[in-house]
Amino acid sequence: MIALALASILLPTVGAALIALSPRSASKRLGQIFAGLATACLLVLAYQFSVGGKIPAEYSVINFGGVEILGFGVDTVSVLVACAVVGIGFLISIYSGGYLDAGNREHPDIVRRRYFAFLSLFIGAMAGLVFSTTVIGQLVFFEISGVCSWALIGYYEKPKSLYSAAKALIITHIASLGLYVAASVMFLETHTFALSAIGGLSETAKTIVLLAILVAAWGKSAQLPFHMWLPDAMEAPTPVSAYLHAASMVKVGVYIFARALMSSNGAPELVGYVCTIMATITLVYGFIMYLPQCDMKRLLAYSTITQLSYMFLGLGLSVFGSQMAFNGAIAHLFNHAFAKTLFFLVAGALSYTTGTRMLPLLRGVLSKSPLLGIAFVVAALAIAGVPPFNGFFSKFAIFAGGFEVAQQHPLLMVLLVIALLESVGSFAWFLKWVGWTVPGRPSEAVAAASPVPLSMQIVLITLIVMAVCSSFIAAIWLG
Amino acid sequence: MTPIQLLCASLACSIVAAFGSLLLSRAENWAISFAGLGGLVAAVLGGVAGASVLSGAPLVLDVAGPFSFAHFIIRLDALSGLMVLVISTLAAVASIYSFSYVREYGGRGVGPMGFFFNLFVASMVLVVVADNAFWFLVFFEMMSLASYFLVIFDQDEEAVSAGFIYFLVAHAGSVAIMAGFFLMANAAGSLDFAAFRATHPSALVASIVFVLSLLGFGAKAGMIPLHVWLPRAHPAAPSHASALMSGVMIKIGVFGILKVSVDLLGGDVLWWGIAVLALGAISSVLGVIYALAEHDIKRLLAYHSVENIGIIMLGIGTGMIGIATHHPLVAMLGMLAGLYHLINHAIFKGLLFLGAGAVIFRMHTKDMDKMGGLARTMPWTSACFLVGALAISAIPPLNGFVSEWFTYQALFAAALDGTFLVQFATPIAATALALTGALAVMCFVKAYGEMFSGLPRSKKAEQTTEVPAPMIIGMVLLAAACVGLGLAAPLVVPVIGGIAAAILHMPPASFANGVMVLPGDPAHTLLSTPLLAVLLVGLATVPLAISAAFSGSRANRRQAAEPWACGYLPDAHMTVTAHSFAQPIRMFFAPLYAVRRTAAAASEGIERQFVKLVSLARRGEPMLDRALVGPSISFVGGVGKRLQILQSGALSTYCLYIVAALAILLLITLR
Amino acid sequence: MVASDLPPLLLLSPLVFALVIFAMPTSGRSARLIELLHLVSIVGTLVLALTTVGYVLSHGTLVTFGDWLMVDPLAAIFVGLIGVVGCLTGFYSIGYIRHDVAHGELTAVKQKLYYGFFNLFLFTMLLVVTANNIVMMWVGIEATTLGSAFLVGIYGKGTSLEAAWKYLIICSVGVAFGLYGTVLTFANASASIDPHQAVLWTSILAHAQDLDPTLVKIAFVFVLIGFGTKAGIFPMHAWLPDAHSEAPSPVSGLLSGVLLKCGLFVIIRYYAVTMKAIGPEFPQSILLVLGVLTVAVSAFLVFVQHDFKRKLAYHSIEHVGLIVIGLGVGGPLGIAAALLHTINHSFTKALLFCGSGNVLQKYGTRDLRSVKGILRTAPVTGLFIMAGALALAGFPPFNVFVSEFMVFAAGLDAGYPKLMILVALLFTITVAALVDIIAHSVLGKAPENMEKSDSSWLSLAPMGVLLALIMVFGVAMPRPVGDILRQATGIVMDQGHATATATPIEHVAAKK
Amino acid sequence: MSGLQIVNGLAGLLIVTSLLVVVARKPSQSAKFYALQSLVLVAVFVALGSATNAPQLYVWAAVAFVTKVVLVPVIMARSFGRLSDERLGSGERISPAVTVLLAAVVVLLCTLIISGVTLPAAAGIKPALAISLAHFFFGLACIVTQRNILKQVFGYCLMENGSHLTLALLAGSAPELVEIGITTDAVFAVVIMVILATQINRKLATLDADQLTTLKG
Repeated sequence: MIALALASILLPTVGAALIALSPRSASKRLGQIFAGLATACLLVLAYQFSVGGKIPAEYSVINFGGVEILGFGVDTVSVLVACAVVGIGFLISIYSGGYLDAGNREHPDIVRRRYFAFLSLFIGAMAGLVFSTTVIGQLVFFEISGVCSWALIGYYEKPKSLYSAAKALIITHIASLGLYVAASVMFLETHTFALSAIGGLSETAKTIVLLAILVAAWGKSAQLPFHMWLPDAMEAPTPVSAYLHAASMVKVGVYIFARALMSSNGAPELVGYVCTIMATITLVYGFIMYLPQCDMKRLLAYSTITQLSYMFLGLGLSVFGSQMAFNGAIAHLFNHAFAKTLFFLVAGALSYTTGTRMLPLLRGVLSKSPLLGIAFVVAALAIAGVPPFNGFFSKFAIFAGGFEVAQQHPLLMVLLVIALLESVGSFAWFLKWVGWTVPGRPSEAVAAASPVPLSMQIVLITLIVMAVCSSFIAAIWLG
Repeated sequence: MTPIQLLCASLACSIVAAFGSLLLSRAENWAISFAGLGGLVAAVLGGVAGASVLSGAPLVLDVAGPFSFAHFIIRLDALSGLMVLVISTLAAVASIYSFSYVREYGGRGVGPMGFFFNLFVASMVLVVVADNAFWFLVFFEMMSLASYFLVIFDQDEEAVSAGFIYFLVAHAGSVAIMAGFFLMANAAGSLDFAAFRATHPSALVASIVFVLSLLGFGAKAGMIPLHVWLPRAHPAAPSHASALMSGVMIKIGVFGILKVSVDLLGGDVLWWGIAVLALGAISSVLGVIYALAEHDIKRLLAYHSVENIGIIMLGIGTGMIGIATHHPLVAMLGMLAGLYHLINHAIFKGLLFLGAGAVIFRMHTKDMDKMGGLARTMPWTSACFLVGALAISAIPPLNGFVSEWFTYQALFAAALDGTFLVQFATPIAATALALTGALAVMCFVKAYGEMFSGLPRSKKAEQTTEVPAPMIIGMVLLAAACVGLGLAAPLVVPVIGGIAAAILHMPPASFANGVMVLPGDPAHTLLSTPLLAVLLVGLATVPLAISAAFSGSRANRRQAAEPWACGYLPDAHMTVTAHSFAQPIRMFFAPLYAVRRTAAAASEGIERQFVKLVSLARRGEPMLDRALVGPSISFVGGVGKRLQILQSGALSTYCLYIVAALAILLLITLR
Repeated sequence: MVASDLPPLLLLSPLVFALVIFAMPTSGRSARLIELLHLVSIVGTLVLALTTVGYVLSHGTLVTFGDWLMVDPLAAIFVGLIGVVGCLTGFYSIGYIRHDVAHGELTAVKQKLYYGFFNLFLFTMLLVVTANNIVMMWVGIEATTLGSAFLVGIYGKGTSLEAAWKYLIICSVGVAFGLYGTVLTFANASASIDPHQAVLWTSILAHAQDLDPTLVKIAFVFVLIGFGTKAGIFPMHAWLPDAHSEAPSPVSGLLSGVLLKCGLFVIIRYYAVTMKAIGPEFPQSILLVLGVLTVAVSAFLVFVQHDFKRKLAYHSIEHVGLIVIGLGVGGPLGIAAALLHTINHSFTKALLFCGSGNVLQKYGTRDLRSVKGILRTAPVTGLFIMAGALALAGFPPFNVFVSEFMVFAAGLDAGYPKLMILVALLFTITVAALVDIIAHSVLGKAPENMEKSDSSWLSLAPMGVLLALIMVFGVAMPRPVGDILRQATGIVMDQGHATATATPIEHVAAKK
Repeated sequence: MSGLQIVNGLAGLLIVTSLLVVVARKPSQSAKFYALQSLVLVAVFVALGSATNAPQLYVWAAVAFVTKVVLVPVIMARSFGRLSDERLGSGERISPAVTVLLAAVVVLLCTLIISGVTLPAAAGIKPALAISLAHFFFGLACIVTQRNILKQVFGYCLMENGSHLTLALLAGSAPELVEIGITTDAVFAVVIMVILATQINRKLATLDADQLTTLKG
């Protein structure tokens, strides 16, 4: 199994190198092929893993002087998340093939090698991060993903996008100091970088390590006070936003924190309080910031911020002893990846066909392009948490888990109520835009839209299906 | 087949119909037929399933499902069986009706309509049979979702905005319900309703759960003040869907209140009953008053739904008072009244919506002021609508009368003995019911008169023709049901009484021909609708017979001439319009209408605050950015620029730096 | 040949070649011959250097020439560095100088002098790092100034002469302070041991406990100021941006990559003595303060600078600051981190300076505001600069990340969490600055009339090798490097080669 | 008068000669004064050698004589004569009187500092040591206060002489090879400085250090 996991990390990386070396015209195909291969590897891995009874396994890859520097671990959570991030990476590669061409109304483009090279590298880095069992490994892939994201956000090379890219990089880099601290403290206390050692730390050290990781996680997952890079990162090409800022990179934060909690053997309550309180504050802030947004992608960016807050809320609640909240957070990570990717890709398809992504200009999408209309509705409802779409199921678990532990902690009850209100609020807001955008007579921009390329259609349909199925997959997988 | 299997088959049918319709959406006629037929079969199967458990032990199906925290459990007991039966009945009729009616929507997506319609029915059925909080919520939301798409089907501004409010209120309600369920689950340690039933949470938690579910389900039921969505959403949906929404879906709200407060929580807190009673009274009175002021037929019907929900809640509330005060008679009577009215309202409101739909099918307008004289062109529709109108106006011997009569009985029974609070509340409620009944009559006199009698007030009204057979069949079936449920009350009452008893965990009461005998005073509960019918028919036919017998001699002296209208020929403009008809009432109840204005003003105020919040957010969004990122960059740049002065380019300065560094370090060292 | 001949041979080889090159006639035809000689010399130096390092690694310290020359593991690191970076920048020089000669920026005479001085410069640096005699060390340092001053001013333009002048004067003045430190140490030591031994670093270290503490302190301050000038520690750094920006790019690479480290090397030698004599507290606190100051000042200066090479020069100052912080933090981890960072920074900075050379020749300017779209006009150079900048910014999987992380960890270990976070934030500023280079110069719209053509393979090949080294050191550092780092740390800590196995250094020093 | 007193006295003479070097009008004059000073230095070495009975100091003296009294002044005199910058004027930032005062202050300060030193090797030669240090700093002051780059070269030479003296006083026992290395360095340094100064004068037509400030920031 380790071979497959390694393959899923190395294949895209090799792909990136090949893309950099081969002519521009081949970059598209190469990117898609390698992402596809990695996905295939992971699917086989997932199959073998579940057939083998889902027994977690760890493998050291690089050791030095008896200390594990880099190791990869296969367990239920990592396989699930890896399948999502790599699989979506593959979908995005396909979509990008259609999106980045001269027919794009918003950003006509010839595909530069840079795009697929960094995208491939990013996929590899994400897989690496997901499977990594050492803090150092996480830190390394964390930073690599940061660089790739920087390169991809600034892809269009406009001053604004370059500025946004630098901002994203710097802010996440500052936050990554948390991971530096965590790794250092861990190493100095235990002489190992293995995540599993967190459980053996003294209470104080554990608190420091977890809080430090939490800070890094906030940075990557765009939580207050590090959130400001994400809305600006919408300068990226839309498939990139979909992948990095919905499915994968922003999840890194949640994921590393989840991993730390998993191996912490019971985290101090302080960590739980910090995590939940900040999550709630971000939740409210993100919601308020929905209101003035007209740019669809910016709206989605804020929505991503709040959805990530739900995950942090779940993780924070799990500190108080709720396994259900933890599973909910992981499932939400998985579900949200599909739903938000779909939503971003709809935004991308809209700007591809109409040349704008300003919501006020987009009306009557359904009659012009039923697929986009349906996808829009599905994505919005999934994000808003309406069954049978996936968002509901994981949010439900988070809340259920929360109420489970809130009885003993009145403050948590308050936070949960705020979160519930927020969920109603964001539901209202998305419903409003669904009502505005999807039904009715097409607006000028929409009426003049060009058709959606086939590759993009296929990806959208796949994601619509996943937006319904993913929660069941996650639920079955996580047990 | 066991009822559970029947139910599953019914659900499967619904889903097949739904997806079939979607897949066939290119071939519209096929889609319509497939959706209708599938819906009909599903409804019949479901109806049989529901009917077969009305008097029997609960049946439970427990499937693990993918979610570890919640098993997928179906529980078919008397109450849910009743609900399934009601849903199925109306769904069957609506399916029949849809064969013709949906053609109206040709080219506008009949495939998806069939999809959502069938999904809507299936999710309603699942809501009532789900026996796990999680799945309950899932289906509750799916029900809202499916109906949301039906509401916005016209895709115009009004429909979309109505749909928005509808779905928002429903979702907010479901969140409240969810919170309540979570609190329960905490006490019970599981999300299964079976576990809920077995636990007794503390009084505070129980009350919080009750309030949350009252809010949540009340919103769904359209009880005042959570009714705002109802008069907008129901008119917007296609009529066969409106019939289901008004006829059944809002009942699920009532069902939920009943389920949570009585079935799950035991319901032995007095103020719960009083609260339900009070809200019911308010809903019924205000509902009918608002209905009076409408001239849009579907809005009018929608407000009547608010009214009737109020009436049902009066019954349920009384029943809850009975439970809390340990008066089995009151409890039983209240439940009986509530459930009976629930069924009845489903039938006649479905009928009325279908009737209205039929009219709209031909008229393409919902404005009653533009109709008139349709009785001549659309006799069947007119007749059915009349039956419905009479039923909703509680005219004996139709079904509405029976259930309202039981409601009165329950209220009086409760008023007879009990605490002061009960003795104070129930008479007021009874008065409210009386007022409601009177105004309802007036309202339907107006509605029927406006639409079907008099002269046509528009060209279209003159040119109307009767609607196609499937629609008529649907309406006739329901009209027959109205009559049947009225006349057959003695047969129906024991069944419903049995359900009420099952809810209350009491032994089924014994019933004799029209007389319900309970441990109480039988004099209060004497009712025989067949007798009433005979009397009423007699009252009408005896004078007619007399007149017929003696009129033969005068017939040939009869002259036909234009009616006298102060010298003018009567024309359509002279007819009383919906507006003018209601004018006295509007004057009389001006303060109550003012409530609506205040509410509107308040909502405007909220909207202003919201706009402020938006602009605040707009200004606030870049603020953090400006406060953190910008200053940091300019700080770094500024410091850098200042530090550049150090690098002045002058060699002697550089040498001095070295000397200074040495001096300082030496000073530190030798300190 | 015996092993003890290695160090003298190592020293002689570049010196002899330098003299031969100087002696060559200057005609058009001899240019190729001179290049060949140069090539033989640098390759020879590389081979000899690596042989020496290999010997030291397998057999331990190499002492020869009456104990005046010594290559211990600590020196071996620097010998290797000079060999590798010297060879690569020397190789890069061939293409670079050819281009300049072809464009009339340099004459044939200057070309000859360039190669001569280049080898001389290598010789002087080797002299510094192989010296055991502390006065010889000083002489070597002073000689590096003399050897490289001409290289800095080789273009003969106003600015380059000015830079050379400042470089010469300031370093001479600064290093003169170093002489005081040296003399004080010698006088101090000769009070207790034989004068002929007192001049040797090894014997001073051996008798460090007998030294007068006050004088040791004063001497350390003088040494720090004196050799710190050479190393570019704030506030003695003032010459550095001028010299590095005006020198030919390969020389800049050598200056930044190796010369600064030679200054640091001498400081490390005295640091070891001082620690042993009076304990670590005094030298470490001074180093820490200076290091943090250096990082703090240079971080801001990097940010506002628009001249490509000046920016890189300030960046070197910052990294020297980090190395000094590593030393100041102390402990096995801190010192190992500092040494590793020395190596890593050399490779990275050499790569970037070579890249800046390509850019300069392509665009004719170093002003980053007017350099755009390198990736389009010169893709390979662009790629190298991109990778180099990212490496320098401390991103994995490149090498600088590893040593930066180690310094950080060492700082936390030593109980300076706030300071370390401050430093890390300051480094974030430079991350911004480096990313800015990529964003605005490597990417962006290329000038209209510029054709797409990269530098010759002569220039690109050494850069490729450097990048490969950067990657190797980042991903899988060779085991021998880890060993030698550990041994060198042991020397600085004066624990001999018997470093306790349980210390974190064993694990971290050779991370990956 | 003991040998050491002679050493101390001669060292005092160094300050006087260095003042002459600094305040001299023309660089070529300065070169002559520098030769004179170096001669004094040689004398100090000889005196020190005889006083401490250190024969190797005679070698030092010989080497210093060849390089500092003959070689360097000749090189400087020959090349500086050709360099000129009319606009520069005297190139002083401070007047000669103040320079003298500065020298006095530096000597005083260094005496104070050295009085605190407890090195056994420095027992009898503290005044000389103080002066050598003062000499060093005075050379530094010359670099700082003189705008003429040629004077800056002299400043460097003065510093070098100061440190040379210190070396002799404190490390007279060090091997000769060391001394040769240091002297060679000094000679090469001066040579390179002269070449650079010549190039600057040729290229920029100035000798003014204040004109050399294009590189900044």
